[in-house]
Amino acid sequence: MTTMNMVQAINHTLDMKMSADDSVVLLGEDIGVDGGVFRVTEGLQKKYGQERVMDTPLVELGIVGAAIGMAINGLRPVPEIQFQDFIYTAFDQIINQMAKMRYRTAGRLPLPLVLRTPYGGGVRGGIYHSQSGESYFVHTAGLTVVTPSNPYDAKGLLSSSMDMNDPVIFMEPKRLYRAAKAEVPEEDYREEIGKAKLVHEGDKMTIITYGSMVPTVLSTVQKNNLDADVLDLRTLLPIDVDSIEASVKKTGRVMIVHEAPRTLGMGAEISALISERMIEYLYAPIIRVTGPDTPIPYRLEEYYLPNEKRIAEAAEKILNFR
Amino acid sequence: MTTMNMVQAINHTLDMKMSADDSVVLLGEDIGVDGGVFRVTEGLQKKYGQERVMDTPLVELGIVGAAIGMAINGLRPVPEIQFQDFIYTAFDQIINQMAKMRYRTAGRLPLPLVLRTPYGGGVRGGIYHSQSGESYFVHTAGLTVVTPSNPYDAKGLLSSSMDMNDPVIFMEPKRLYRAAKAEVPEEDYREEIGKAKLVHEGDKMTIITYGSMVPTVLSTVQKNNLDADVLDLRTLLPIDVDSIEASVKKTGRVMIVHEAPRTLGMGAEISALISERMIEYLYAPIIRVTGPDTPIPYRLEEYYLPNEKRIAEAAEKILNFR
Amino acid sequence: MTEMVNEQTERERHIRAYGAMILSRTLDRKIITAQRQGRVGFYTPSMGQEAGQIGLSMALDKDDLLFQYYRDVALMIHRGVPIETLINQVMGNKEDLAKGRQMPSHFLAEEQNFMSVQSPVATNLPLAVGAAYAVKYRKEDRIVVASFGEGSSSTPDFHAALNMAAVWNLPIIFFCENNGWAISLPVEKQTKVDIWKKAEAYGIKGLHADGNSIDDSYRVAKEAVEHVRSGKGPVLMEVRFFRMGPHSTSDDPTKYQTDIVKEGDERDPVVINERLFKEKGYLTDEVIERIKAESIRIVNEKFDACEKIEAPAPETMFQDVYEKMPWNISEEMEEIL
Amino acid sequence: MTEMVNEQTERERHIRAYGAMILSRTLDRKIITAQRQGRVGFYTPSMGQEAGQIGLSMALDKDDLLFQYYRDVALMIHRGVPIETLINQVMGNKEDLAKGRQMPSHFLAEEQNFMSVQSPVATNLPLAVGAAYAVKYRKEDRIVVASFGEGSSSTPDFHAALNMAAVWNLPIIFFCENNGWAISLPVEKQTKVDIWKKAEAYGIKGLHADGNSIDDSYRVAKEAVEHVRSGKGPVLMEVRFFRMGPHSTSDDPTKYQTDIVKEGDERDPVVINERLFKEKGYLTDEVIERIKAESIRIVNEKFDACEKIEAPAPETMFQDVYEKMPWNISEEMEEIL
Ligand SMILES: Cc1ncc(C[n+]2csc(CCOP(=O)(O)OP(=O)(O)O)c2C)c(N)n1
Ligand SMILES: Cc1ncc(C[n+]2csc(CCOP(=O)(O)OP(=O)(O)O)c2C)c(N)n1
Ligand SMILES: [Mg+2]
Ligand SMILES: [Mg+2]
Repeated sequence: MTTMNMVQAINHTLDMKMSADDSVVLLGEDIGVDGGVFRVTEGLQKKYGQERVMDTPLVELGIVGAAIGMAINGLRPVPEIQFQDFIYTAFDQIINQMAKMRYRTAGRLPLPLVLRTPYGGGVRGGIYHSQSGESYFVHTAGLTVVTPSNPYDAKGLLSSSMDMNDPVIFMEPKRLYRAAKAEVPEEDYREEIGKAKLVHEGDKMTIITYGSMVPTVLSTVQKNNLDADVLDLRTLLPIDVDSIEASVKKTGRVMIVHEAPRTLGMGAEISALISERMIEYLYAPIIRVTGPDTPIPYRLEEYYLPNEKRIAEAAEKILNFR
Repeated sequence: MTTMNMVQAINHTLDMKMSADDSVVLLGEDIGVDGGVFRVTEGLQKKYGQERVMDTPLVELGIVGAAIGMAINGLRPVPEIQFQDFIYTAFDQIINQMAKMRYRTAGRLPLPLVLRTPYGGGVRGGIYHSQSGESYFVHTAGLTVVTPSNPYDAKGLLSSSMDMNDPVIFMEPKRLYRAAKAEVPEEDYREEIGKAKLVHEGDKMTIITYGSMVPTVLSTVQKNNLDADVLDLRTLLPIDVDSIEASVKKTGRVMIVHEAPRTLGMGAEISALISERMIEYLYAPIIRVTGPDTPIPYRLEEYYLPNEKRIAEAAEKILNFR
Repeated sequence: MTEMVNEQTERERHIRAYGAMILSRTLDRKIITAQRQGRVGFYTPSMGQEAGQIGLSMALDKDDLLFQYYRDVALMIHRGVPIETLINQVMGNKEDLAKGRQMPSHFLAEEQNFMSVQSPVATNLPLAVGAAYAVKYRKEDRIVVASFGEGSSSTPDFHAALNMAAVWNLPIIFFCENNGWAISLPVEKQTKVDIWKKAEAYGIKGLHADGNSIDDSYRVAKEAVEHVRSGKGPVLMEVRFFRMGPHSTSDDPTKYQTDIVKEGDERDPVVINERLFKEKGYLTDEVIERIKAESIRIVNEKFDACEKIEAPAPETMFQDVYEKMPWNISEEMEEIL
Repeated sequence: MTEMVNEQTERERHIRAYGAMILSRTLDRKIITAQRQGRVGFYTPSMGQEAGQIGLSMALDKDDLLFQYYRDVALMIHRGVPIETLINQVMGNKEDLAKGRQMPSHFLAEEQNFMSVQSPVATNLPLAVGAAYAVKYRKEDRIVVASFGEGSSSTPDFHAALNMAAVWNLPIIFFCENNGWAISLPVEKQTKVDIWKKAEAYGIKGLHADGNSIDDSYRVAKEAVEHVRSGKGPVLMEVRFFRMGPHSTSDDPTKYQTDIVKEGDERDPVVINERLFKEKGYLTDEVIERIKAESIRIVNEKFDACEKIEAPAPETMFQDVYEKMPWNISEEMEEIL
């Protein structure tokens, strides 16, 4: 066991995987000599060479497109998009090539590929360095979407993602990169893709969240002594509907918390799944505590991000609903 | 009054607007000499010249980006993307420039711009000529998303869209282009953006749909004598929550029908809005009848698209739920 | 003695090339007719582009990897893709390698090293770059080819791919099939510069050939292949010819195209290469007749056989989105079937 | 007499250019220091790029339209953007023209015809093309300028914009500020060809200048402007200079950059142009001292004043997403405030 933050845990996982398998290669902007703008790939180019850790020209669609071609031709690439906000310049490659290659070749050309990208606010990045675009990927059949909320899961989930023979969008909540430290085993382990984790147990309500919001939800629960299940989704696609079902049937009250804008954010799908399958178990409206339907402003960011106050107020509302 | 199909209604509306206002210009692939691959812009280049109806090189991001720059500099461009499936190559321009220009300039650079694009299945287009990508736009604050289901609305909604000082994604259900004819007044009229239309009235359930699915829902309702409100959303962002609320509070049973894949399709947001605001009025689960979470196959398309049978079955399920 | 063998080889090579051209043309004609009869849903003819494609194919090795585009039927046939593979794709029947999921013309033949065709044009180019990277990384001897139309040179993907391939000095040929039109847009309105000259912007080699001549295309393709295979980096090679058919069976070129090259025209590559091969003594009228008749027989026979193959089973629609079917797709399958 | 007036004009022009350079440099230095002190959140220094920007500015008219990028502080200052406008943006206070919504360095000054800076690099280029189209459409005499770094030449948007501008023969200058680095990537790994030479791939004029020399940049910019204004179509103009600061205040260039040009270095454009202007008699040590002292005084004063301005009111966060606030945003505003 070593104490690691999320940056270290991801770096360590990439390192392990690269040393075990020559076909693992990394590519992205500034990931080599510079070690990545968040230092996630620090030291890896030195260790594995420029052929396995490539500093690419400034072109996201090239990074993603080349990664797809590498995966078709026997490699297991791990492309990085420097900020998730810039992924849209590669969006067609993701939607029309990456997500559909297995389908359109009837399984003949699977893509073992993990696209890593930091996302979310909390670092004063303003409109273009703070976006949480998970909905765009979760709506896209053929992708698997994963986001860890702590260093331990980061390693376990990234390892599992890199084992897959399907493309994974691995979203790293940048505000947690250095925020939380945890014990991370040096040895190999896996966290299952598609499984949520119950990170707090309670009977009166279910709070469903993921990524950067998990610590905020947990601290709110603790400070307010909320008798709540807290589910950390960890995988956003496919959604772990069984874990949601188990908890909601127990509590009958649901809150969903995320940073991304409300309209068609993850909260929408989770809410819809619940009212499709277990509406008769609900005692209260399903409440979404989310970023508003605006871009993320620079100076007023703290008003944008869901915080303890908003979560606590929503909890009160749900608990008092009759 | 003239009888028109949707292609004719849109062509006629563009013609009216262009003759009234010199600042309206069209640009896109094959929209000029060829009149567009669906003939929507037929005759307009001849009438208004190559400077106002531009055949562009093959580059969607250039079409969209140039349209944004035209709108900044005093024109009212109406770019066309030949198939919505290809819009993702321009996605960054839409998400990061188009949707955010007013916000990031505090209203100093508004964008009067209507991006037209045919979407949806039913024409045997397979994976890349059938997509319904509305969710990607509806999740994006700053955009307005409109889709007509008949020639009359097509004119009224397109006219209103072209009056706006904000960017509109105007999605044209290609399978209805020539399917339905209707009486369309020659004179100017408007249909309000953000307002759904109650296209069938009933008391036992509310069916919410839009675009290409409206005729299918209506025929199902008629054939099965369903005692249902049918709401044609027409505007997908912002959603007309008042009309939804009025109907759902009356009926207590809800079905949402769309072609797009289920996960984070429009149905998710509508369902979430309902269970957030009026869950206590519901007698039954909110059911989504949608395309599945797969790409759209060529040969088996009829299994992909929601049809009368699936809608009728869902209706029965909802009505019989206790 | 060596000379005789070479002559013999030359002759055989040319007969094979001619045969592929005729087979491709015959298949094209058949599918276009079948489309008019409602037996096929859609098609993008290759006619007019056969010679350039075959010239390229002649210069390639079996192991080379191709990211072709939707008009590469002659290229595929010359490289040995069985025409059943092509017809089954067009039919979208259950023998189609991709289970009928794609529109006609979106071929796949990975046994012959042809990757899968997508619709958004030129987005195969960055993939080819990645595949070429893998080739170089493993120090293999193969090269990679990505083909596309001249209109596709305007796309983001063209620029991204050529620049990356250049910077990484990869074994790749970007093969531009300039047929003069992108649907209704003539190349003069697409860009102001010859496509092959755009190589200069990336610091790579640019070459061009008469795409109506099998020999010229072969000659230039051989130069390209040698350059690439010897580690000197990417080549952008342009072949020029005519789009003799409509853009697709949904297109009406009379709306915009004044000068249409019809079959039998002096600019038809079948006419041009046939004449030349006869002059050079590779072909006789008799052989030509036999090849043509045989092609028609084969195409008709295979077409009829493939047409009888039934559609893929409905449940296949839900497969292969992922390696393992997730719960949501299973539920949707149950609901729909 | 005319000669004297011209001499006088030349002198004034150079003093103004020098003044803008020093003011820009002073502001840069101030903001970098303030960032270290925690008074500013982020910044992308312009130092090293002043001379080339000012040379361009000198060649432009008041009415010309600019789609600048995040490092164009000297360009903005020379064109008359008040430094309060820049400082308020960096502060994101309520006087900021964009209400504090963007990260520092994402300037807007539409009164001086500067459009709004976005983060995704080069995505201003297609916008500039559209704006130039509108200029041509209305037969106006203005021209449009879009600026960007050399790294941004690899982007999709660069390719799209240059090709469309060329095909439409638009009045636009693509102004590439080549500072040798894209964060940690040196230009040699970005592309194998000089940026200005990429003009050839689009059939437009390519020009380059010594971006460390105000005079050379001005000379070449004038040529570019004349070309464009006379209807001869787009120009791609490259200026070369050094990125003297880090990429941004979050960046540590010692990790990758061995040869860093420090202030006072022989390659510092302030040193170079100061010496030259003194030699030519445009400037004296006294004037230089006065300009420097005055710049510091002004910058300090304005910085302090702007720093005192409060943040935008919380409700502003919800405004300007649309012309009219829709119900969902109103509800969210109520919920949050
Ligand atoms: C990104 C994208 N935009 C638009 C289309 C629609 N489209 C299909 S083919 C075509 C023209 C392609 O021209 P070219 O590259 O010259 O190839 P050709 O068809 O002439 O062989 C267009 C515009 C597309 N398939 N992909
Ligand atoms: C599309 C996109 N990808 C990545 C980034 C992150 N990024 C910001 S600046 C930069 C380098 C830009 O280099 P260059 O164009 O040379 O301009 P310079 O900063 O050197 O002036 C990068 C990679 C971005 N802003 N936009
Ligand atoms: Mg073509
Ligand atoms: Mg640079």
